[in-house]
Amino acid sequence: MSDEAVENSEQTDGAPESEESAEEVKTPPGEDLKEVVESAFPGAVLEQSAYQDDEDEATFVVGFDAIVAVATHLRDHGDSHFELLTDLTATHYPEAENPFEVLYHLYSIEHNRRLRLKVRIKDGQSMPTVSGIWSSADWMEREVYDLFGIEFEDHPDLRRILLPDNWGSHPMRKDYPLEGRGERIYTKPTRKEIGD
Amino acid sequence: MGLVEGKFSDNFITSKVDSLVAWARKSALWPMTFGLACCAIEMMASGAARYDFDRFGVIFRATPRQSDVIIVAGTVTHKMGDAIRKVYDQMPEPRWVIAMGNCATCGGPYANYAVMQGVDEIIPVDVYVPGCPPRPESLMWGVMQLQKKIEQEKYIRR
Amino acid sequence: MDMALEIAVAAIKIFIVVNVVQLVVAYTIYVERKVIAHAQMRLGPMRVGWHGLLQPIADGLKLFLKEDIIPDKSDRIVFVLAPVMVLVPALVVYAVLPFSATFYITQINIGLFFILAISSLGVFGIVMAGWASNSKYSLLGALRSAAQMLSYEIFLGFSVIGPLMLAGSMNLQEIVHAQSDVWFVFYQPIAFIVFFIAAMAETNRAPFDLPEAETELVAGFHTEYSGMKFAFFFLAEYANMFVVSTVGIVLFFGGWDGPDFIPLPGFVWYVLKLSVFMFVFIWLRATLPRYRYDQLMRVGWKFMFPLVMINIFLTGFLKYLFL
Amino acid sequence: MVGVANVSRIEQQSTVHGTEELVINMGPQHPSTHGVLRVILKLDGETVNDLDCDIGYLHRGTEKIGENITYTMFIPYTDRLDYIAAPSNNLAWVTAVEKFFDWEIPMRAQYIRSMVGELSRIASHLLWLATHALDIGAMTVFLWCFREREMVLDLFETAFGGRLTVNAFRLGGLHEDVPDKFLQLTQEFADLFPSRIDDYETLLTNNRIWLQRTRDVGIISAEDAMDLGLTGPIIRGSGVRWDLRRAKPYAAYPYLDFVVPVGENGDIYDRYLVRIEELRQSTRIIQQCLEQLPGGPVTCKTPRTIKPPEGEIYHSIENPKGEFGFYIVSDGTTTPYRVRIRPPSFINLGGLKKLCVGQLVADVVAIIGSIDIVLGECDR
Repeated sequence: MSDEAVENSEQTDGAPESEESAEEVKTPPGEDLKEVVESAFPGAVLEQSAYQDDEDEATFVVGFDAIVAVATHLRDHGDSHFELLTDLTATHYPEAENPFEVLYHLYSIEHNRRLRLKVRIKDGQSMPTVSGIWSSADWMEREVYDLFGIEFEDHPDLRRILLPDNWGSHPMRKDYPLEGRGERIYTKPTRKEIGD
Repeated sequence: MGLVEGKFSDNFITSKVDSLVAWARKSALWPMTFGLACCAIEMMASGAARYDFDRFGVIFRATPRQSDVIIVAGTVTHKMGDAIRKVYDQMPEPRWVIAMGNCATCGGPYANYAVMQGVDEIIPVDVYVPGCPPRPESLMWGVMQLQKKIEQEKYIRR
Repeated sequence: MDMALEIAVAAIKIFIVVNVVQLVVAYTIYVERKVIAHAQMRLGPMRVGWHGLLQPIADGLKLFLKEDIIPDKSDRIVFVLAPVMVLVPALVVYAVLPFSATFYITQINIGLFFILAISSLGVFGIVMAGWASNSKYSLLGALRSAAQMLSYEIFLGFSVIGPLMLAGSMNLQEIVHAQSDVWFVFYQPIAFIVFFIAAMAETNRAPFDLPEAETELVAGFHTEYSGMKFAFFFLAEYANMFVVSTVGIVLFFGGWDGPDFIPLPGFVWYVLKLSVFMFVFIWLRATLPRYRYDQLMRVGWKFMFPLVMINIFLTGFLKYLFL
Repeated sequence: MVGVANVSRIEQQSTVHGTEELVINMGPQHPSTHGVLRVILKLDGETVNDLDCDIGYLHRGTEKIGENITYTMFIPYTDRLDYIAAPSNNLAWVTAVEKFFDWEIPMRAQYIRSMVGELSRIASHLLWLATHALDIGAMTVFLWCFREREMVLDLFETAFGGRLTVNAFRLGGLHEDVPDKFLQLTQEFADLFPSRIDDYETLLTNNRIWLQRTRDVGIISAEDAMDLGLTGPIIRGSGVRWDLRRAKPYAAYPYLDFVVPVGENGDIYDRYLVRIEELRQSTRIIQQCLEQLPGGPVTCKTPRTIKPPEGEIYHSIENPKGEFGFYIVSDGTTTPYRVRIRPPSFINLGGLKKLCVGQLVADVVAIIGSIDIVLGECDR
């Protein structure tokens, strides 16, 4: 194994894409990916941004009814090929019109680049699941449901994952206090319950 | 022990018997492998070559039925609380509890919704070992502290 | 009068054997802890007595004084009987073990057969323990144990046939006498290898300690046992080690008989050989990983069974030609 | 043996032949689940038909805490995520927060960060090897690995004062320069360690029992691994040559020469070989760091209060267990608005079902060991 490993690694070695990004300073990051999406679904990318024009921070805001189609397209299209769903999470902005942002961090091993998809939804609105596209979304969507209370339609097994089943609230929402609301104040079991 | 426990007056013979019982119990403290978080790694290190808990006759048992002391090593969450209580109830008497680390002692740095603020909310603790996580030496100190406590207990004397 | 004297002598012998041997067995546990500790660059028990010499006594006393839990949902009678069923066969076998030319409890013509028959009863205790505990880990451990011990019983039984054919007797004393020139291990190396592997499996020692595989089944069939009942299981395991080691010594290494040029009493030879056997058992535990259940069965039926059959055939053939 | 009754979703079913499947509850207190993982197994004989993971027994609300304290105060909490390789987590957090700024981190600090990061990788892989071997029953490897792990922990102690949770790095560099003794001891360790790796390999690599227990068990193809989002040594064991130290270099990795090992079949044995090779490569990196270590300051000039500009970043590094990342939303104040930890163990554990179904119950233990989870970051 090791001999082959040495050969292959020398081929894939090399400096990170510093030269390419220096040439195309003018175009915002992720423009080519936007074209990939727009070619199939015109108008699907509602907003586009990137923190400090960093290539890795390219962000698209997508409508919640388009997310499954866009994600499938991004995974399968040869120019994007995001075969890894690195992370799926959410953020709560209580003051905003659409208080929940569901975030998809995609990564392409082939092209070595990242993309962030964002979907903004209302409180109580349910999201379509992407667990049919990436199996890894299964647990991450359960976690978002557990901590934020966002439901995912057609999820194969949507239930709490980190907190006990009977917890009753969603702690990562901004209106939830850090110390909790006293969901689990432990009471000593009676002797009968112990079976003594 | 139930029949003779605490039935006899304090004299030479009973105190010798008591000290023999205490010696046996403190020399063969078998803790349960009950690692919860970071402290569990230091607990494993205590059992490994450099610190070698076996010197004190301390060997880790996997089942609560055969262990004498439960070292609660790590953060106790509310979800885990029920399981800890259940394990403690499964242990045969006499049994002791060492709360290892700040989390098991008082919640440690995690003052939030998910973490129980100290394992003594659900089970009685004999020795608290401070540290985040405690070094293996600290855990040994805790075990020796427990041995001292066992020595002072009365078994058949009133 | 003679009858009474005989009974008295036998009683004294039984008392000595059971107590001394049990003490030795208890100290085997201590030796095991020490040897494994040193294999792992540790010290092992050091604080309880000089170099931890009182450790087994403290362990035993503590277990004796421990609360004895009988789980609520268990089958009480079977649960209590199981440890007895495991320990008693292991002790009964001592009746025919020859510790030296003169010191043994009794001598019967079918000694070896007796050992095989009685020691295989132990598996009933294990199955009973697993079933009565009403715990799934215990049940799985017991089932594994039953399958393992029953199949390895067969190889153990077949592997001793080779030496038996050479000795022409099942009397353990006569088997030893038959080896006064050459130990059978030189005539029967294949039989010895199969015997040794089967013996390890019979006693549930590593790498065949599946029934009590700590990392899979917590503690296997004795998960729910505490206090003295657990100590019974523990003692029985080491007593069984003692028995199979003795059988191995008798069948393959000339028992209490040593080479003539070193004049040592038979008992000393026996103890020396036993120590070597026990050490190898412990050494293997410190070294080898554990087999998986199906692999254990495969090794047994596909490799050891044909081997031992070929051995019997060869032994018979060669004996017919040359003796 | 121990469990909370109301959680199980797997219910007993009768098959056509009237036999019942056996439902076994492993954990949360079980010797080989590496912490407080609970696995509910549905067995047919000893074959696993279905399995359900119940995690969250160590959910400590770290993300919520992160929203309430400053950027600097969060560094010790990252120690306690993947507590086996604490400096790696520190590195992930400080490099993530530094992404908000355009600080010039001094090269000496970068090299020391890489070096300590690799030391923590060694510590983590050693603990993995120890427990994995113990799960399969090889007890001696456990103690040998702990011997070397103690040496690594000693190095941490010399440099940062702590053994396990070291709080090694600060925003903008290091707290202070490492003592010379640390460099000297690290050199000694790096010289000694390769021979110790040979020792472990003597015990395991060609051991027949080890081969039988690990070869062709728990196989996962590269496609499935990507679909499940697996990262780290698992995906490399399946033959995907992908390492964030190469793909998105950070700290001093652009200047260091190392090989990213990959496996072929994606079974437990390949993952074992990959990690063993990573141990060797880590030693190589440490040697290079020691050779190339420049002088100079170890911290850049940072403001007194860390106030990143508004925005959101995602930054991840190659932890011993896989991709370990932080998604941070800053609202321009001293505390983050949202901290999201991208835990490798959590997502790798999601693949357990795929790996285990159809295998024997004894293999489940070996497979859990080969995934190399740590519940601290899995449950956060």
